[in-house]
Amino acid sequence: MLVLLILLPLVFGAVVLLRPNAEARRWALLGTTLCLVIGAFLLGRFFTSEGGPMKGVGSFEWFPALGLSLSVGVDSVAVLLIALTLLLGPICVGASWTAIPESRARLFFGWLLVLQAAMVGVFAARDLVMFYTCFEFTLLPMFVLINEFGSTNRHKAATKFFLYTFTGSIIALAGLVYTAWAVGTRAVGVDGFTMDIATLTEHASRVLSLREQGFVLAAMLCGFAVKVPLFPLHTWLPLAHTEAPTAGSVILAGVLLKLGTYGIYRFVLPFVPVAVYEHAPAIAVLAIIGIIYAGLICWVQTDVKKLVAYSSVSHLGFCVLGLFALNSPGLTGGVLYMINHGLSTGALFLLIGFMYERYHTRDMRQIGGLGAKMPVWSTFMVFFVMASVGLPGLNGFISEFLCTMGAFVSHTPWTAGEAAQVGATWGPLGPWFGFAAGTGVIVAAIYLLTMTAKMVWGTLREPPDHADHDDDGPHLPVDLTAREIMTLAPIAALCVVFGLFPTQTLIDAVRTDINDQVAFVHQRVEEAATSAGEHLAAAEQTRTEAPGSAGNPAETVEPGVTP
Amino acid sequence: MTDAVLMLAQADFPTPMGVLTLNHYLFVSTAMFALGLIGFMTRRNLIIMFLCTELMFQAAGLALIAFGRYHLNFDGQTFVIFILTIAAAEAAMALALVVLLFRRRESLDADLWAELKG
Amino acid sequence: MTEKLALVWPEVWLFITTCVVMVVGLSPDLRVRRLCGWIAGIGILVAIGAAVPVEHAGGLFPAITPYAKGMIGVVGLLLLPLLAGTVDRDLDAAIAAGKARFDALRANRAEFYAFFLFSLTGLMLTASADDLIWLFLALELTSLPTYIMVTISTRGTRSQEAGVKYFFLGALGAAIFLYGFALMYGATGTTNLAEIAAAFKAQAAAGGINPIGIAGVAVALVGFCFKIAAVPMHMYAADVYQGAASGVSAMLAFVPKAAGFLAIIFICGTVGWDHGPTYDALPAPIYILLWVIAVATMFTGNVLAVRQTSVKRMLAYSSVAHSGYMLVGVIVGPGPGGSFWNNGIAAVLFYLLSYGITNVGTFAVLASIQTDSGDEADEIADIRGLHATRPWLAGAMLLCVLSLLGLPPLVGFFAKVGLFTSAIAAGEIPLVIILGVNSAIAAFYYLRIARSAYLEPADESVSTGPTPVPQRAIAAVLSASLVVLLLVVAQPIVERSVTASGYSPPEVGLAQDGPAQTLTVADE
Amino acid sequence: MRMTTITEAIISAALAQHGSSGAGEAVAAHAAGVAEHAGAALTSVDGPMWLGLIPLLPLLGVVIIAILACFNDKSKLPAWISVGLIGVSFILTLVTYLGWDGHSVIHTRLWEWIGLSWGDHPGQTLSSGFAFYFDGLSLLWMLFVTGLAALIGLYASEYMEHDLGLGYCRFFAAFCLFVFSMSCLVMGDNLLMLFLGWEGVGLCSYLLIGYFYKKKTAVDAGMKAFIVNRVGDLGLLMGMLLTFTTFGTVEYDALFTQIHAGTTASGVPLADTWQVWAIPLLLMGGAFGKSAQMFFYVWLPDAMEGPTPVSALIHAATMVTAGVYLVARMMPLYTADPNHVALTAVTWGGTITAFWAATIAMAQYDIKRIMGYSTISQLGYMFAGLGVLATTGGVFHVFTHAFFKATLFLACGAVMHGFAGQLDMRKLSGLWKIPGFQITVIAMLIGCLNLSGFPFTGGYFSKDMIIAEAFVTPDSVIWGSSWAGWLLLLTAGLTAYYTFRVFFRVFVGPVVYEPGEDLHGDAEHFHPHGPKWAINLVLTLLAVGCIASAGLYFVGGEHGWTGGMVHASSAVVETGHGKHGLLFGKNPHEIMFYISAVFGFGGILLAAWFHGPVGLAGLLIGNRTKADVVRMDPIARAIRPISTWAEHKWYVDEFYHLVLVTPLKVFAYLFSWFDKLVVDGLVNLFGGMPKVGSDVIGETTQTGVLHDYAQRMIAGVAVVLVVVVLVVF
Repeated sequence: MLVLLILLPLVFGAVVLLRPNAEARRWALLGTTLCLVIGAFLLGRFFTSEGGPMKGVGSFEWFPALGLSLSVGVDSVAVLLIALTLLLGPICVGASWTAIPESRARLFFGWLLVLQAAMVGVFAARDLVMFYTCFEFTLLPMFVLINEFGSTNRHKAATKFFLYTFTGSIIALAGLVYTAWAVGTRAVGVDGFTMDIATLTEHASRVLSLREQGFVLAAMLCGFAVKVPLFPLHTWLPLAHTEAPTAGSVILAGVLLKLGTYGIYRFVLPFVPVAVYEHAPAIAVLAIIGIIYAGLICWVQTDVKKLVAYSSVSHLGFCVLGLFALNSPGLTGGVLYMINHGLSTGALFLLIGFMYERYHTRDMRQIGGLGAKMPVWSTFMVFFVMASVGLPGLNGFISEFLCTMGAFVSHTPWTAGEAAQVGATWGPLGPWFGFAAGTGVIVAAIYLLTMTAKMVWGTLREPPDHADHDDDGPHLPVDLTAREIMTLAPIAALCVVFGLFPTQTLIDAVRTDINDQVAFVHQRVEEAATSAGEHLAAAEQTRTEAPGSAGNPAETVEPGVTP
Repeated sequence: MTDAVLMLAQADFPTPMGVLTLNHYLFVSTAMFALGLIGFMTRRNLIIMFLCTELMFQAAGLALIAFGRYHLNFDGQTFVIFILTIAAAEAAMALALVVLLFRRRESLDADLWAELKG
Repeated sequence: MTEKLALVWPEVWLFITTCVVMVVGLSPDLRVRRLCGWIAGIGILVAIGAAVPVEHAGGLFPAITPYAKGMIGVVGLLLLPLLAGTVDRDLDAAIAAGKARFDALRANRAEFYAFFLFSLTGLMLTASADDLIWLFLALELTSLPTYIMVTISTRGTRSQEAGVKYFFLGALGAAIFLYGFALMYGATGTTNLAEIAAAFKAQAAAGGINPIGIAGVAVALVGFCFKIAAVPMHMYAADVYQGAASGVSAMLAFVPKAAGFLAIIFICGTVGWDHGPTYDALPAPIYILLWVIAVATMFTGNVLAVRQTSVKRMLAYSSVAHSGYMLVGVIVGPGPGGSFWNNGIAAVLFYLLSYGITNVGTFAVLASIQTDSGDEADEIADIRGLHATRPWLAGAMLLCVLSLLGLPPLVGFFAKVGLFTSAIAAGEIPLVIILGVNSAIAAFYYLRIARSAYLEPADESVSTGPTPVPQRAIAAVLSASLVVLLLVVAQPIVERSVTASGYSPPEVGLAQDGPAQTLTVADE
Repeated sequence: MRMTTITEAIISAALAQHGSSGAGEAVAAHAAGVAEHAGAALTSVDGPMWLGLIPLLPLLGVVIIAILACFNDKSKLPAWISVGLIGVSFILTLVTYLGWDGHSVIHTRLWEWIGLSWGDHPGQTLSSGFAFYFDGLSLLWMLFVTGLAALIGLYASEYMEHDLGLGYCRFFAAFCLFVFSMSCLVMGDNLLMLFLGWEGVGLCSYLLIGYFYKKKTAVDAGMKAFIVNRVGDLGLLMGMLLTFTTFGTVEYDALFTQIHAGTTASGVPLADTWQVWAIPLLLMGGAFGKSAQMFFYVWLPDAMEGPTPVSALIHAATMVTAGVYLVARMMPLYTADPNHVALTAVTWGGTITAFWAATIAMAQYDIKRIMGYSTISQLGYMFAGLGVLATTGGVFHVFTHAFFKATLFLACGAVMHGFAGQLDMRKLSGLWKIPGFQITVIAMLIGCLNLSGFPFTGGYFSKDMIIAEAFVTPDSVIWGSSWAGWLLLLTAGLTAYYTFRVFFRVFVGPVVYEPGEDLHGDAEHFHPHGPKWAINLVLTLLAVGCIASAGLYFVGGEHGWTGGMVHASSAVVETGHGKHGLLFGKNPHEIMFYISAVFGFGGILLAAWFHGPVGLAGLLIGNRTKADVVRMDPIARAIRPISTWAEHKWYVDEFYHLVLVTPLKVFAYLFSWFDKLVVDGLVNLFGGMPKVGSDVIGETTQTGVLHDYAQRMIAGVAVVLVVVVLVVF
């Protein structure tokens, strides 16, 4: 089933590339929709079937010499991200229906499908090399999409995107391979070199010394933090987003950035928990700087797409913060953030794309006040801006809240000496992190509302040469077409559903897996603290001496992960 | 046993020079090699340059023979025979090449051929 | 005698083919002359057939020959169609048009194929070399024909310039490694590689390898740098590749490189990878030497490629860089053996195959395109918009270039992963990082090629003519499909490369009888 | 004489509502308790699911109106749908209230909204249902929220009729959404639900302030409201998180149980923790933001850019009281702190704001803005009331204020509607003589009397409760509470002055008018048009409501009906300071009726003196003959700096711009440049290095000359040999 989801887009991609241009978008729509249907079925089966944490498992020994097998399987986090990817598939096709000239449709839609296959592959991989393969391979289709279908500065943007992320990923590969090597040579009970993620996860943190963990963490972050992107490694993103075609931006924001956070969730946390625990404050500080810094930059942008691009940097700061809080709310928030950011920011990019298709400019000094001319567009805009701002009742809030909460309740020495906090959890951050991240909420309101004020409200401003453009390409009505609304409506519906029923739809789905993950990380850090590491032990000492820590999950490690 | 033979042989190595002889041979060989290198670097005439490479080949040959004698085996000499053969083959090729080039440029100056660069 | 001969059956077959080709090529009948290529192909196939069953050849790397010769044969087979039509096309056209008559003296076709086969023979001989003399002869046999091939590959002055540079610098390089051989012989008293290894081992056990021996190995390795186009002997590469016809360039990028790496592996094998503080590295001087060369080569090659506008020069410098990558594997050595992921030599052998095939693909695409001036494509502008005129070639270019870049899931990536894992297993983290950074630099120019060929619209001014020789396009597509196909069969190939990299260092006891215990030159 | 008797009768009846008829007894009653804590635990009962309809019906309205908008409906249907659905909500609320036993909490849980559990221990589950919590407090709030919303919706149906079509739909969609959000805020059963409503009302406020989105000032005002609110929300959010960390829950029930027990969930005495003052302070930040207190007040005057029904409903009656609700709701937490840090802050924050805003209101000319500042000021009263532990007073003031301020706003709106947006009191006069405005004038008068605390109006009783309690509560409990009381009294006088300044200038006197900027036509032939039935009906109903709200003081048990409601909620404070503050040696409750009346009359008389028109019946002290010539002018000129500053709101906006907005913007630009030049510059530098290196190495080494190559190769060999020699030897 999972394999089908990887192969099907590839097959359709090949079909699109081989069939005439005129048929390309129809084939693409068919392919993505088919995948979506299968994906929906898969999702249903995932949550109804019994079994271990990994489902849909399939494996094929491909290249055992490198420990490589084509093995797939998903846990709840991965399956949700796959669902997101599949959902964005038809939406992207729909959004590009008229934006892509038919003469080049083949190239566009073909690579779009290939990209989808790669993205599903990343989330479905249970093998490190397969993960990495798909992870890296996403670069190529995206490169093609940006390079060919972007706007003026597209070559530079595409090259920068490719090179920047490629460089980071190679260093990440070194870190991942190092881990695999360490497990292969040192772990008891591991038969030779393996790239099986489950095996690596089980042993990595035990076989890597503290020093090595630091290096591996740094190496992995080189790849994943660039992808996220974490300040100060973010500068490729505004450029790439600005220049990318609409569908490209949607995929980029919706899924590609999530590859970084997913990598952090899947590899960084469980592979090198001790180093993560040690360095989490530093990383969290970077994330918070990113939240505020990028937010303020957004405020003074004139290019609306760049604004939204920088807002991704800001938003993803929350996600990283949540993940590095190392507690259940934080991780849940981080995972939910991946989904929700994908939806709301993806939708914002769609909207900007639709606007761009009509006006051929993204400069907010030239265009604005569209509320009067494009009411439907404006309504959606305000809606998704609100989802992005983190308005409770819409999807953005729940993740932002949980991330902030994760950072806030994450245990630190400053709470340790005090009267114990019953709601505090084990973790490396603390209330100040939550507070600092919270200020980001204000900044988000500032820049997103400024954008809305310029784009939606005010008197109508149109570029002076707007009329000249009307004759190229298919003529579009003033406001959104039914097709365009069809691409936005499902996202909007999901925003509301996830906003009002987050527990039923998302949190319950990922809860077990995330609690296991948290317990795992916690247990491994405790283990390291008791067995080795002088100063960590000392830090833990003060923690355990604090009265009333009985409520902490230290004592309630899930039995499942106890070796 | 072999050690004794070896000592004997080395002691007898071309008589007036004694045990240090090998070093002298090697010195000559190195000097030849260096001369070849220097010549190759400094001379612009293609034929002279080729001769310099030959000089280096033969420097190696000399060293091989000296070592062969030192070790009392024939591997070195054998090697030299092959080197001579190869040198001959190279010489043939070099001549052909030089002729070809000369016909094209009416000159043997190696540095005239500098169209390809960067 | 016959056992020894059994090892060189492939070479024998190749030699026989060479003779046949030389004769057949003199036929006045064009159709017969055209058989040359087919015969050469059959000869190579037979050679592969003869090479594969050989199991154990003795020496330091007893099992290397089947893999190495198989690889040489396969890449040779791919090179063959690419080389088709390199020479004599004008002549044939003139004859066909009735403007000229066939003249055996002026026809080069037979010689050209013969030289190619000779070179392959030399390469195969290199693979089975167990003696310095043999190695020297084999290397020269590999190189000498290529000098001529470069010179005659086109009628322009450029290939002559390439020829002169290649020949003279090649001779210099050969002299250098020959001198290194002499010193090695001097230090050990034998030319047999295994015996040299034994002697070195004994010396090492007795307190250190003879400095002359070390110097010899070092000088020989530097000499080999010419073959693999590594720093400091890399300068010729770009000029020669650009000057020669694309087919010959492709051959130059593989045949001497393979020979060089085989030689380097053998020579390193004599000192062994059991030195250093933890007894798992080359002796310090050699290690430092190779380390510096590897790093310098990677950076120089990639950096120099960035500014090029000529695709051939770009590929030449990239070939330099790839040598640097592979040197990492050599530095790592065979490791504990038995598995691929910690075996640097196996990684190098696999990399050579992957690089050889991919490389043929890129050059074949260039060779398949004729610019308006009648030359083969060279400038990056010449391949711009290829996807519109010749989508298959554009696709082949894309695949090959991306494989060279190391983009998963193409074979180049897995080859690089082999280097990565083995280097990490050996603790060479800095090298791994440098390798990674260099891959990123390489992406600069590979992307430019890919973009030009696959994405950019064709310039109005550049209209590419029809493919001059259809076989070349076939070579291109074949290579590109192998780049993908190799993924499917990667496992068996990798297993073979692991077997091939089996390194059997001599026992120290064996070396006690060696004659070279008392060399005291340095002491006096 | 008869007048005096009635007055005494009412006052003694009022005093009876304090549960004591004489000063001595009052003192005794207050001295009786030793411990002071809030809200004894109430029994809880499960409510029926249909209670969920109260918020969900307006939400349904949003959906229906959205559908109507899709069909480009140009009728008044959206208004009828809104009014109808909100009306049903009101009726449901009323039914709930009638069915409520008066002392228990009704819980209705629709679904789990945010539920996350990572262990079985306390504090390892974050649970917040989409659930409702009905006690006296929320019922009281819900009654006037839904009631007023229905009425104001009706008013708006006429008021917004110039904008039929998409704008009309947009207005009523946001209106319904507001009611939904406000219901969630008030009825929510946990802090997160409150936050849901909290942000939701913020959104609606944003949308409705910016309703006239083509007007830049309106858009900016909306943004300002949202952003300033967000700053406060940060406090609320942090307070919520700290609540969770301390108590392991955000649900009211569990929270209050723990607070009553006096320990945190981990068993530490609550009074010893720092959280006990930190949490209320943080929550106060949120409350002050939403209710425009202290530093946060700046958004509310600007919010008057919105349509008047919005100002009436959101920015006067309901939304802005959310902060008061929050503090009242969390009263147990506030009183748990033995030092009353947060309560003191609330008291003084409220008092200062009350005074501050009143001074600004005195100098404004835009009548709607005056009402805006007056709202801020009155909210200050409510907070001061909560701060001095007069929860009932605060809440009662919320209730009365909701009615009279809505009345005032709607009356202003009627004026605005009739005079094409004219709001400048210098350009309007004598409205009572213009046909069609009589009901408006009467409603306005009733509202003004309430606001200025005219005896026996609702505003009079509720304000008195607050001020009296400020004197009752000893200074040792709330620092400087009697001083706050004096300041509040002074402010009461100011309030009366500025209120009647408006009334005397605009509604009575000679008829003068000029149309406002919304005029579409010829100014020469402008005729004001009086409100039609919907507006008049609503004004009438509200005026009646104003009067009726005073009566609520006398029904029910102790402290009136409101007292009863508050007693059946978490907001109840069982004061037992041990010491009862006195004013002039008397029970403040008793004499406050007189003192505040004096201040109120004083203010009104001053207003009449300065602004009253000639011949105003009964008050023959005015002399205004034109719209804009008043006795105040020479005085204002004499104190020009002060009056100018007051007119410009003491330049607080400018100050914020200078201190907050500009630096932030500077940072934004700096960051933007930094990002471009340094962060990206470094990347480009590294990215450019290969190219530069390529050129350098290429030019210098790849010369194409054979000899150069040879030399370099040989040099390379030499280097290698030297290195080897160095290493070996």
